[in-house]
Amino acid sequence: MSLLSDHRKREESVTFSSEPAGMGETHELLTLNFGPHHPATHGVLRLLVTLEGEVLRDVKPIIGYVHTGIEKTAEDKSYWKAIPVVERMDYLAYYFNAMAYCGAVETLLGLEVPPRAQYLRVIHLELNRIMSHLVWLGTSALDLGAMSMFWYCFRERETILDLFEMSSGQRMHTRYIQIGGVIEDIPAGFARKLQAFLDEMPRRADQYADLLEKNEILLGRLRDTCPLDAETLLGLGVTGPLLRAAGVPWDLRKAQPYSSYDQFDFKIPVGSVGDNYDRFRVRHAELYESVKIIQQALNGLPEGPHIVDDRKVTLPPRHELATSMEALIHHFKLVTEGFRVPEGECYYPIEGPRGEYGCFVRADGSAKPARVHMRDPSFVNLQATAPMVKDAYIADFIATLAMIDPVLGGVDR
Amino acid sequence: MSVFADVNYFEPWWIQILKAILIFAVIFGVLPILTVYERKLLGRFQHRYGPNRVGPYGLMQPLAEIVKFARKEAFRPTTSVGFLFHLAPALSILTAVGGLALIPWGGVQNILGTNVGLYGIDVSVGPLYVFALAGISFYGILLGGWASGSKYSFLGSMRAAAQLISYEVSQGLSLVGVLITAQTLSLTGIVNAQRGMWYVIPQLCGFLIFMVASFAETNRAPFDLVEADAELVGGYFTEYGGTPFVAYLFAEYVNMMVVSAMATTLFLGGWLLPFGIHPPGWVDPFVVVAKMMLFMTLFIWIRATLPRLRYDQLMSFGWKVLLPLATLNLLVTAIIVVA
Amino acid sequence: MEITRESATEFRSRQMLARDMLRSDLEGEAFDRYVEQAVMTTTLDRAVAWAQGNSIYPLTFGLACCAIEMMSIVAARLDIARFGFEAFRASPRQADMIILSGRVSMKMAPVIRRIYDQMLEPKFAISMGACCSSMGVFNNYALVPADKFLPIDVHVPGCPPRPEALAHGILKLRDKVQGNLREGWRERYDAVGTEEVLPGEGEFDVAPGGGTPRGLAGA
Amino acid sequence: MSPPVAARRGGWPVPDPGGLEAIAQALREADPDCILGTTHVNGRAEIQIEPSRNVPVLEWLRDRGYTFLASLHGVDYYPHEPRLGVIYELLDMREVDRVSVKARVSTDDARIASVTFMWPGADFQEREVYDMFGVEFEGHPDLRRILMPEDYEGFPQRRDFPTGGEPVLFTHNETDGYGADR
Repeated sequence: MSLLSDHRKREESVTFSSEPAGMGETHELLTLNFGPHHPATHGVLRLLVTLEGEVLRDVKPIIGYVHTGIEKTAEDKSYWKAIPVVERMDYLAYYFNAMAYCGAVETLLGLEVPPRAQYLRVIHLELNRIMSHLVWLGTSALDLGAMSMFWYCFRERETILDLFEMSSGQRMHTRYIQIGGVIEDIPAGFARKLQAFLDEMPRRADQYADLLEKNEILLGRLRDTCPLDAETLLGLGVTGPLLRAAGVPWDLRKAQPYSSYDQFDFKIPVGSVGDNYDRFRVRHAELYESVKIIQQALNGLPEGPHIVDDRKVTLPPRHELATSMEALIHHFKLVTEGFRVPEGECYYPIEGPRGEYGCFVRADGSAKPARVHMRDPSFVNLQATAPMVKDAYIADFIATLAMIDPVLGGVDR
Repeated sequence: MSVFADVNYFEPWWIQILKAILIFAVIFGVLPILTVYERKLLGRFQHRYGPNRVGPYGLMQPLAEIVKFARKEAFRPTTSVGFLFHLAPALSILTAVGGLALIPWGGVQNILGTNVGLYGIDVSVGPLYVFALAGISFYGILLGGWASGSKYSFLGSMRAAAQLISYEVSQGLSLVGVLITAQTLSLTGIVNAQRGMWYVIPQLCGFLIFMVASFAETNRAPFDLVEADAELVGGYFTEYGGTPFVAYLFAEYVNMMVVSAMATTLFLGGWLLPFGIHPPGWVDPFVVVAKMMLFMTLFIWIRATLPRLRYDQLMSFGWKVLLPLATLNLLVTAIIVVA
Repeated sequence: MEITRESATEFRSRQMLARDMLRSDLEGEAFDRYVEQAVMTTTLDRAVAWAQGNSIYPLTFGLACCAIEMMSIVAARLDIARFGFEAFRASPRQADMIILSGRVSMKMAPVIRRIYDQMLEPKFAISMGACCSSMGVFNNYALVPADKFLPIDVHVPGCPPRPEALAHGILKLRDKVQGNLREGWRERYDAVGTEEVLPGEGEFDVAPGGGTPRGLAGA
Repeated sequence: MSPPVAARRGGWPVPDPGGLEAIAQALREADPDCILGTTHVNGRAEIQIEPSRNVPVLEWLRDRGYTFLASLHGVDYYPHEPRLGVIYELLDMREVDRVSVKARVSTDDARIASVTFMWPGADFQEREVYDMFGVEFEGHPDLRRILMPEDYEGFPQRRDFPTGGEPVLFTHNETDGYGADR
């Protein structure tokens, strides 16, 4: 009882910094709870909002409603069994989660990933980026009231999920990226289907632009709403499209290329003002760039193994199990105990659809990671909500939240 | 001065009652089909089928929903304001239904030797009557939002108050042009005045203003701020479930029908057909319904396409664009008619 | 999920009543009551059940990964609107069904319970995915299984379940609401009416795969 | 065992061992006690610092160009002492250069100065470290639990905290324990 009331007391004691000018006796601020169950919070985000009429004076994000303890669970699994767990953090960017984690472990092991695996990773990462942006586009258009966009975006998303299913057997949380490479080479027919998608996607993206960007209402709602300058964003640790919309061309794919991103020719879309319209445009332009990257990766897909040929780390091919005793021993050892990773720490950052996904892995020499931490961009970017939406209308606040595109699974982990 | 328009025939009282019942029954038979129509059409806009499993072509879908809602638990939030909470949806639906009485479905017909007007009543102040009802129906929304005792409902009803008042002015002004040209306030009179030319041509500006304002008046996209899903959960009916919720939904659809009928009557020549085609009298209601469906489809099309306006955009559009335009339209029409 | 059956005595009394009716032994008030019970109410109830089952409005409520797949069931490929479950309502007052799509944390559980309490009867709950059915891979300090705080009607397995699986779950719920629940394996193996009796203490000596557990032997 | 950095494809630049030493040396000159050591392994340049001096060190590094705090997270080094570690991943966006700063505190006196005044983005991350490891950040504007419920007790991501969880209900254990009396 005392504990609970204490907690309630503290919750009530949350103060709001802003005191609107000229407040007389007749003025009253309205405190509103957005969420955890609210259609526009993209999950279970809770926002304590102070309103003066339609204008929003202060907002406090309260998070943790889908805290799953994934980092703790990952400490309980051996290195390669932690991949599916880690993938479930940011559930719209599962390839990125797996890539950051595998990259960190590979760095600790000193593995060199074969070029074909790197290219396959790039193909899937970029497909995942398109998929994530499509979900973002659909849901934020829904938040803005343009309901049909949702169906159009999910139509293309299903095509991508079909490709994922083809290469890995799952729609979501595919566990395709492995430590040392990818689990399987792409099946026959994958390239053809992918090519069909790549031919289709830019046309579809054009259609989205026709529907949304030529619409006066939408332009009026996005232009010059809730801008935030680059300096504040950098101080808040914001990365990804939000930062690029403010004019900072910071993209880890260019800045510190990983997984052979340096071999592809692509551009980084950059905004100028940093308002909602720029955020929208940057993400929309990224759809085209990702298609370009996939096209190049598909055309230049090198021959070779799809996973590192190190029996201590990767499972031996299935056919070897019947003939080779050694392979059987390795298989048994890997499946039961897993491989050991020499002591050390690593922070492996990559550029995801929402910003910098950085996986910190600490190895203590055993077969299980001693600490897995994901620096999730949604978590950090969410802090920019309050400075962005201060003194905006409720509708702009919803639009901004959609443009920030937080994935609550990534925020709470 | 008589309230009723000058009619040159006498209707027995039982025909009045019969007509009332008939209009009521037909409209409430058509309404559910309209919801299915909206859902199926929306589905087609969105690359899917829409309801097609419950009954033939999904036509039983609304029946299932009505029965379901009717059987829902009766309920009132503890913070709500007693009887107002129950009164509000009733007010909403009653005023909406009241508007139906005005719709002229056809001219005066000779049925079995009696002269019968194919409309509920023909008032000499037709448009005013409709506006009066629309004004009252807004209380249904305001009271409902306020009496719910929920902040989201409250915000929704506040928006409704501002929105409905500001767009009703433009809507009213856009009609005056028509009234001046027709020089009558009787709706049948206005239709008959359009025998030469439908008012949509001389009063195009007025027509457009009327349509935009009608979208706002009926709280349909892109003016659905009042019930904006993404912002206010459900707006003024957030706390309503079961039958009162259905009442609100039906009120919205009936309002859509009334507005479509008004647009048909005032601008599209009611039951008249172009090119001098004069079908027999019993076709008239079908012509009106066909023209109304045109507007309904427009309502749905707009809903599938356009994003929602923001509150301040809505206000500035209403006061800074629509109202001056409507006034200008009125002045120009007045000058032309007088000159 | 528990399947409720009427008790044997109740069934027997109804059987006797029906026999009396056929022999035209029932007269007067008893006959009226019988007709009311047997014909009127059942027909009405069935009509209402049909209506309730065919228009289940889900609540717009997403928790985690499964929420994305939940959104996919309204999408073009698996258009759940065909069956009339299209209208996702954001307000719990207007929704009939809550889909727990994802992992339920300890912080979220009271909130979900409150949302469920705000829904109006009759209401249903679907637990989607492994996390909220059994906590799946994340069996740790942060999560609660949904069964602990909500009466769940249908569990949909998967991590996350395919949209098809969820649609199947919703259709199962529809069947359940309408009273014509297909009983899965019982029907398949012609074992309708049997009960699964759990082995008591010391009854594990029957090997799980080796023979029929004692409870099922009477089927 | 540690691989040569150059062999890693797609690595990112960090100060080379010499550069790292130079940074450490410069820091030592500014404040003799602040640096406990440096590590340069696996392509990771790490400076271990005295936890009480974290603010001056980070300020110095920020002025040197490491202006972006990419990540702030906690680690539990159980059973080694001092057990808890707070790691700042700093990034120089112009030179594209990463350096990690690690401050280790013991569980008995788990407190360290907050850096929210330098990087407002550290707000949530410090709260997370407090929530999960129990490190108190002095000077943090609003140090409360962030992910766990506010009335939760314990710091779940410490290594000695049990993973916890519910016994999963199967048919064979339905009759005993939780759920038996349902």
